[in-house]
Amino acid sequence: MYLRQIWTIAAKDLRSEMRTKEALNASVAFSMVILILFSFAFDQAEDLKGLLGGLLWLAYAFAGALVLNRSFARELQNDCLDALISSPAPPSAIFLGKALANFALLMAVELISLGVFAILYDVRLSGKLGLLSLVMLLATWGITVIGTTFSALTVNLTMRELMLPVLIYPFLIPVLMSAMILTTDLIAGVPIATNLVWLRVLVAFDIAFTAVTVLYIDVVLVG
Amino acid sequence: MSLALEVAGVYKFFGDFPALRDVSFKVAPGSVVALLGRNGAGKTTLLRIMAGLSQPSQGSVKVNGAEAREAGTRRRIGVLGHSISVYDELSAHENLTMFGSLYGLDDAGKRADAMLDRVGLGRVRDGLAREFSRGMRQRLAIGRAFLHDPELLLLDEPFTSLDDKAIAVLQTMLKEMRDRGRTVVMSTHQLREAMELSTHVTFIQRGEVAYDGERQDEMLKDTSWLYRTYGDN
Amino acid sequence: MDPREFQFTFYGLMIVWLIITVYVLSLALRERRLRQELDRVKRMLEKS
Amino acid sequence: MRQTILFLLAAVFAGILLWNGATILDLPQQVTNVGAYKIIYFHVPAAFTAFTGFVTALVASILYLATGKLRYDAFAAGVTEVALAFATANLISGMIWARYAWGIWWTWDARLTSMLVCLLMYYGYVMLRQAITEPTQRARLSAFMSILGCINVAFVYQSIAWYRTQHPSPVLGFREGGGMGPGLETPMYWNWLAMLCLATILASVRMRQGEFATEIDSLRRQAHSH
Repeated sequence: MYLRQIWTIAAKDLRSEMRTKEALNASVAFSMVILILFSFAFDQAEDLKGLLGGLLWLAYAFAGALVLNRSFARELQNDCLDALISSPAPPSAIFLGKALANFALLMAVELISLGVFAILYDVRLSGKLGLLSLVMLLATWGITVIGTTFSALTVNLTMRELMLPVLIYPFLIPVLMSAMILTTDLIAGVPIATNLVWLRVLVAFDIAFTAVTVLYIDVVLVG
Repeated sequence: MSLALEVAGVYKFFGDFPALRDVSFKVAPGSVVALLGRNGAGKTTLLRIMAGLSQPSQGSVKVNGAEAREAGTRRRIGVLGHSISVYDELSAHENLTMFGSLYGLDDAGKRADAMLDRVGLGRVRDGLAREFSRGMRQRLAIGRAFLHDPELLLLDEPFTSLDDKAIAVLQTMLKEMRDRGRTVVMSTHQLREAMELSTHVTFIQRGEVAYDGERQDEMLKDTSWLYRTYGDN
Repeated sequence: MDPREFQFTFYGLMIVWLIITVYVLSLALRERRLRQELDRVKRMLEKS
Repeated sequence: MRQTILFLLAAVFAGILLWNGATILDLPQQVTNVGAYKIIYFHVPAAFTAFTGFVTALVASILYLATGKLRYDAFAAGVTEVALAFATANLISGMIWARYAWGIWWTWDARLTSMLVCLLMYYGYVMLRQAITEPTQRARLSAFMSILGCINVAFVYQSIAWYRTQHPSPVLGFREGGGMGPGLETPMYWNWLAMLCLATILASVRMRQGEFATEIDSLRRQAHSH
């Protein structure tokens, strides 16, 4: 029952996003622009290799905010959030459903950007895709949990679009830092064994914030 | 016999301001209660608490003897608020199926089809809600609220913005609910429509219950009688 | 103590108290604004 | 009663500061190879006070969510804001010392960076509070954010510590590899106590203002409900 409710909400969000593709298009376009702009910023840099992971994750983090901003804002039209909360679905199921949809959308944006990134910056990904996708899955879930939580937190504010980035980026520092280090080293061919600690940070971050949010999301959604 | 709805000593504070003060009343199954009061009296706040959208600061709301925020209770409640609460990007059928499966209906698709026929949207079941006229969207919202055959229906100002056809649909469905012994609580300004349907009246003034009881004949004849008799200005 | 060291120590200590003073001033300002606001709302209540 | 306590605290604060200030002045000019070390008698206690504040705010936030009493919310808000002021004082005094000792204003070290992240995060908390007008909703949402914030501080601190650290090793003796020398630590604790007194006074003033604002809000609601 609980799983079905989560899935229903996730499917609903994905379906309405696929109808308009508003957030998706904007997000992909934005991450392209960032990737291109970076190439000018680092034009003279001798050692671009050490910057690649950071560059990729900055593009993801900035482009991701566009998707996350839409998440709960989507429910504002016609006050749909009220209908969801008054339904038997517990607030945590609503949250997880929306998080799942955001996760799928973010992953889609990231995969597209990754392809473009590999071409523009001449990065050879073959043989590294397995570990890289593990890093991407873990870090993206972290971004998703924080982003969806704050999307719910700011949904009733008039300055929603401005507040979300200000609130989420300080929270994303541990995730982005770990993901940047792991990605840079993966691209440079450093064995993962030297960086296990960062994988552990990602896992711990995901678990801690998912748990706290699922426990306390009632406080946010039910007034 | 268990009560359809029992509101006991409910307070709701916004900061220090009591929007509801010691609101208590009981509703027997099969009643249609008109929740009356001026703007800002606390009708919407009370309905939101009954619908489980908001927690009371003190006191409790019980539906069939169970707390309003329990999932099992919310399955028995249908809510129709100010706004239509349907998704513009989804089709009429998808909207209803989606809510049906949130309510745990196994035959959500079939029920959605039947409901669309009842509200007169069977022909456009695959049209997106955003392409509908205002009246059609309102009927879709009515269908959403009635879809899971609720035992208790909560309506917030249902007649205010509806068009004629939607009012007709809503009235038929409300009468049918009443005849089947289901319970309805609706807040409204439109006294006449509400009075014709209702069996009981709860009048709220500045967050307190000023009158709670059966509908009296005077209320039907003269709509401002209630305000004059029980209101303080 | 060489003068540069003295200078930096002095700046370091000053800045701590300067920031706290600024905060205290902002508290005082807010206090005044709140009182004005309270007066205004009370007058509004009396009128109605 | 409340005023008496506040005046007493103020007296204690001033007393400790004067007496302790004299002690610090008397300390030898050079104890280690780093100069201008006396800044840390204010730099470190400011950080301690800030962290005490953030932890107190966490406790108050949890208490608010458990009891629903708005006093806890006003307390959490007041303490957080005062802690922000002390955190700023800590950062800037640290920067001045770094300029003297290392010749740079800023370095990406664990403690500095965590403090900066704290500052940004709790600044977001204050912004969030300003953006919400309904006091009960504001209390719920900001309590939730305060809890998330504390968890995040732990993550940020630990990750950056693993990444790189340039900070002088902890100056307090109870931590391994730390310790400044006999008789040099005590004044720091006294200053911490003085700052805690000051912070309590400020937080209590701020808390009263918060309750005041809530009262204004409810009066306004009352005015509109008629």
